[in-house]
Amino acid sequence: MSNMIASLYNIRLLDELAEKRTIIHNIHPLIKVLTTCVYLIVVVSFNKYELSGLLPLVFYPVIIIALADIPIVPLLKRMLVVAPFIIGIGLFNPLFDHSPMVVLPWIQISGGWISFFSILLKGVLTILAALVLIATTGMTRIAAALGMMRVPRVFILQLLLTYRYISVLIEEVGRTVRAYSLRSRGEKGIRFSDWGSLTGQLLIRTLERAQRVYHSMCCRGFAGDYNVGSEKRIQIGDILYFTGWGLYFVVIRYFNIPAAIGSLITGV
Amino acid sequence: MSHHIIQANNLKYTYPDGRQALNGVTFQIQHGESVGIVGANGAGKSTLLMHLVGILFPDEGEISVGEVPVIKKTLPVIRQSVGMVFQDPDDQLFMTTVYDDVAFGPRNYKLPEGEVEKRVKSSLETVGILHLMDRPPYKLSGGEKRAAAIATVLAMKPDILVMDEPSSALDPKSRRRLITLLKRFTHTKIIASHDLDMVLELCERTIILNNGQIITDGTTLDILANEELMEKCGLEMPLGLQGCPVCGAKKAT
Amino acid sequence: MSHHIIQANNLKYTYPDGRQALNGVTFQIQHGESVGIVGANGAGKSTLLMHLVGILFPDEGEISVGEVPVIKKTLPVIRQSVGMVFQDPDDQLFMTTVYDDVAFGPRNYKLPEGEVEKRVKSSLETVGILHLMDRPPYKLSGGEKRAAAIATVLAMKPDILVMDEPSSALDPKSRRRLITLLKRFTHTKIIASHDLDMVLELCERTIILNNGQIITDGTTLDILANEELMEKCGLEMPLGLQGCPVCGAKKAT
Amino acid sequence: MHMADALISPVVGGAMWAATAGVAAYSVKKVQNDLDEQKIPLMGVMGAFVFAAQMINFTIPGTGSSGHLGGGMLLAILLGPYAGFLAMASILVIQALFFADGGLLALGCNVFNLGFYTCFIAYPLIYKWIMRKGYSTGRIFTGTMLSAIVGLQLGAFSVVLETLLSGKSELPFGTFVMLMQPIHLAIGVVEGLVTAAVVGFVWKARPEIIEKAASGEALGRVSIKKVLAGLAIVAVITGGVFSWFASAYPDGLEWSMFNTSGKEELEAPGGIHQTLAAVQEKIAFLPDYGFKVQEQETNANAAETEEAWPAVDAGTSVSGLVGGVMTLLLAGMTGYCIYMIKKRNKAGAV
Ligand SMILES: Nc1ncnc2c1ncn2[C@@H]1O[C@H](COP(=O)(O)OP(=O)(O)OP(=O)(O)O)[C@@H](O)[C@H]1O
Ligand SMILES: Nc1ncnc2c1ncn2[C@@H]1O[C@H](COP(=O)(O)OP(=O)(O)OP(=O)(O)O)[C@@H](O)[C@H]1O
Ligand SMILES: [Mg+2]
Ligand SMILES: [Mg+2]
Repeated sequence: MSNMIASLYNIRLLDELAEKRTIIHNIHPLIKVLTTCVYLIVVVSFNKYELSGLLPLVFYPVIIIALADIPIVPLLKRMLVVAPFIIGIGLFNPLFDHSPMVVLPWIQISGGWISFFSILLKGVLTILAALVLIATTGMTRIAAALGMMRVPRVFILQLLLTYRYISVLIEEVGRTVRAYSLRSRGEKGIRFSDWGSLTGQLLIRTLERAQRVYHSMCCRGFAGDYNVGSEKRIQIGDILYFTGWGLYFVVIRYFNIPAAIGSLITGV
Repeated sequence: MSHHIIQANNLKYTYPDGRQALNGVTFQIQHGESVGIVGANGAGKSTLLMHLVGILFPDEGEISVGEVPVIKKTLPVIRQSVGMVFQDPDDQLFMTTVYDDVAFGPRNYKLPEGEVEKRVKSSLETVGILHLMDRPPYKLSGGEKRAAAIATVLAMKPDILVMDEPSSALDPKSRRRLITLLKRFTHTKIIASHDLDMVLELCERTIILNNGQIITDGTTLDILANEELMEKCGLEMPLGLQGCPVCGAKKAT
Repeated sequence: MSHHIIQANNLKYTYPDGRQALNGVTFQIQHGESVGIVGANGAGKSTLLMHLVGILFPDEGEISVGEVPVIKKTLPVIRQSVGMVFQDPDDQLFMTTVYDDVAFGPRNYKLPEGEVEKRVKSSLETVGILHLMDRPPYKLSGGEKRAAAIATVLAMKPDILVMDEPSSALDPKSRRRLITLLKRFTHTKIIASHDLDMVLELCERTIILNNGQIITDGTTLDILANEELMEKCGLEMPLGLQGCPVCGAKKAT
Repeated sequence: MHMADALISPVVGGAMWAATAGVAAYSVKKVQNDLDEQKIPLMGVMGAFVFAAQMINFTIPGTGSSGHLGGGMLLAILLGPYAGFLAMASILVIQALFFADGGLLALGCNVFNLGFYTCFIAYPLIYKWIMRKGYSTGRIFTGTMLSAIVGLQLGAFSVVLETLLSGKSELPFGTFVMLMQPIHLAIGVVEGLVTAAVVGFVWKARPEIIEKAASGEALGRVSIKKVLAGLAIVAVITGGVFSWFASAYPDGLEWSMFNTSGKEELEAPGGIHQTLAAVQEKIAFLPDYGFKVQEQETNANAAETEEAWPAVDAGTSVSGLVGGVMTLLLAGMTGYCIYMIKKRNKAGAV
């Protein structure tokens, strides 16, 4: 339960962040979606032993988080929640792969550990990229971008309604749990015997409520397109943003800059 | 659709669980009339109003707005001219900010963004919550939600205004503001309410529903002052009409 | 806990998004008092009431009921003696039938089923919806839901009754019934409402909230008849106090 | 069982994206035909419901790990397979965006794993087959239970395949399968129970929903032959992949974690692997990325050291480390500077 409430809180937090007005927020949603895609592909395309070459990609989320005024703590929290699966799978690498990979004068690191850290870093970067996208764009604008990418309307509608009803549902959960606890003598949680009827009740109630919300949308001229205001055109700045990052990613992909810097410094 | 006569003919509606909520309702409302719909809890007021915008369709009988029958196919036309405020404002607010919520309707009609902004701001101002513009609707107090719900409908500039208990949850000053606003609205308005004093101020005509049927349909003053009739329908004379204990005179007339 | 003095001391509460809803609220309510809480939309009434049953906890200050502080640990005790009716009845109904919903509380206190039935039926009768007993709550009309929500609280026989706009959505007759019922209830009652005529009838004492602060706290008649004060707080004199246009006399005094 | 971006390769991600997009496009076409005002909110609500259900993690007794419901079966039963698949896709999009659960690249994999097997295999072949004589509480229970379990098993197996084909994890096939399948059997049982309960409840409260979902669908009319043919193809492909793995690990299923070492993993120069590598070489715009086979081929002559890439040499390692640390410091400083400048500007503006 608390999990669900927390996720509602999370959704709404990101929603509210997306309402800010910063340089990043003003970039065309389509451009942001595309940039994110390129970024993800570049991150994931790195070989599993390439750790240092991956590092310059950290700049992308860092710069955007700073420019878009996104608080870091909630993002980190989110990351902790998602991390276990990635760590769980990645942790097998050091177990299975003992081949020496990095040989430092004082320590030898096996390929398994390198690939583990590489998975971990990729995890962090991809998670941040997704969160940053939504926190600077918002669901409705992402939907608009999907529309421009010719994703069928039915699917976009489905996406937006699911999104909307998540709030409705979790609100209903919250209300139900609160009402329950007020009249249930301070027991913790919900008695097992009440679970069935509460869940079913919740589903039906949410359904009825969702129907009313949908009707009220239709009453205001809704015909399958969510309109989010001025359909901005893609501007010069947007294109620069995209090409700028795109070039940066490609350069990073082909040249291992940290290694170059490192060898410059250490003189190897 | 210039005349917007609303015509309901022997409407019957039974909810899927077998509850008959409307049982033969017939009326005609002329352009520019303002009609109050009153009746006890569960009388069928909300059910009736939902037929006017095609959220429910009658099992029997028919209803038309400005010669256009309210059926699935005509809904876009109907909903462009009829704006409805729901009984529960939570059903009506679904965007992330109050501004976007109020702008939702005008944007659907593809108005230029400048015009949208003008409409949104003026509607919010009319109901007195311009300062709440950037807040998410689910964080508002009960009365603030109600005001926002009313604004969403005003921004659509409907030809016919249908309201289900618009004054409930509003504080007295906002209620007064709403009444003033509605008085200025010259198109047709249909208001279901338990706030009989408001009905008395706003509507020349009143329809009393009881158990899904029309009991009376006539001049508001005649009806609301009829103590016996009101009593019979689970109602009470509005305070404004109850005699003055000092001089015994009826106040409003 | 025989005396149930309610004591609030400099309560402050800020919603997670930074909205300060209570800004230093202090009052004391004796056993058996009946207090009206009035104020404009968004004044903080609902927020205040939610502190009384421990749905929200103050950021600063403290609140206690009958010497027991309202904190997480004491909630079972507090909620046994304080019954609250929410502003939105949907927040209060969650079982599959109205009967089960009203019976939920008493059953939790392990009352024998015979006693439960007696309580449920009498509560439903008191609010006038005994005939809706077997229906699912989500299929009721707005006013029927409100009545059911009130019944769920009455069935718990609380020592202190806290109600957030109990009369809204009720038809005039049910409202009258509620008023009669509340007049008979001799324990402490705290009622937040925009229905100032009801407050005038029910409460000797009134607290006006504005922007999260108490503006006045005193005898209802004095306060509600103070036109200037009411105006300032976004309110209006109750109709029952507005002068009679015929003889100019104030009605109630 | 959401796949994460970090664990897949662009090729696997891309292929699954394509497969998912194809199924989705087909579903969109089917759904558009019977979209009415009742169904639209229903799709949204059910999506939200399953979303919420996926948020609840429960621990699996005896394993120390936790799982959550998939919900694909529930969607298929209440919405029909096409709308169900779309609903699942939208849920996962939202999770990928808002919770970084799964990921945008892995989205194709996840939608396929959670949506395809339940909606297009378990639902028509098991659930509908059991319901062919009409609905009853008992049949709803059996049908829901069985199909939920099977759907989840297939999905879990699919996760294993995708992970291994991506070549990021060193986990041997056998071990991975032994990890995934039993855990998802446990989850499947819970999932089956929950799905059965919800479907049972909805069937009592609003029977028209379930009946409509099943009847309005063209799927019911598709001849069983076609479905079987489709299934045969799937079986051949799965079998092929499976046997290829199995040959790489003759005793794969008994493999224990600790006596396995990574180098044996993908050494079998299987036909599929080479073809895939070739295909990948053509479509990859990032040439030096590759399957391990490719790496090993290129590296085989470079050095005899196992996995000798980039190069085992203290010098490069040190410089890599130093450079990496510098990069991170620089990134941190950049962020901090932007932040400070913005703050100053804001303060200045006031
Ligand atoms: N969940 C919430 N999150 C943030 N702010 C809130 C929330 N609920 C209420 N508020 C704000 O707190 C203030 C007090 O709200 P509250 O609900 O107590 O008002 P109220 O006096 O009950 O008003 P009403 O008469 O309209 O019911 C309002 O400004 C409101 O916008
Ligand atoms: N969804 C529903 N399913 C079944 N019955 C319903 C449903 N909604 C309302 N009803 C029943 O239909 C009747 C009419 O309800 P309606 O909501 O129209 O009343 P109302 O006049 O608006 O009452 P109120 O003043 O309380 O809002 C009531 O008896 C109610 O119980
Ligand atoms: Mg109603
Ligand atoms: Mg309130």
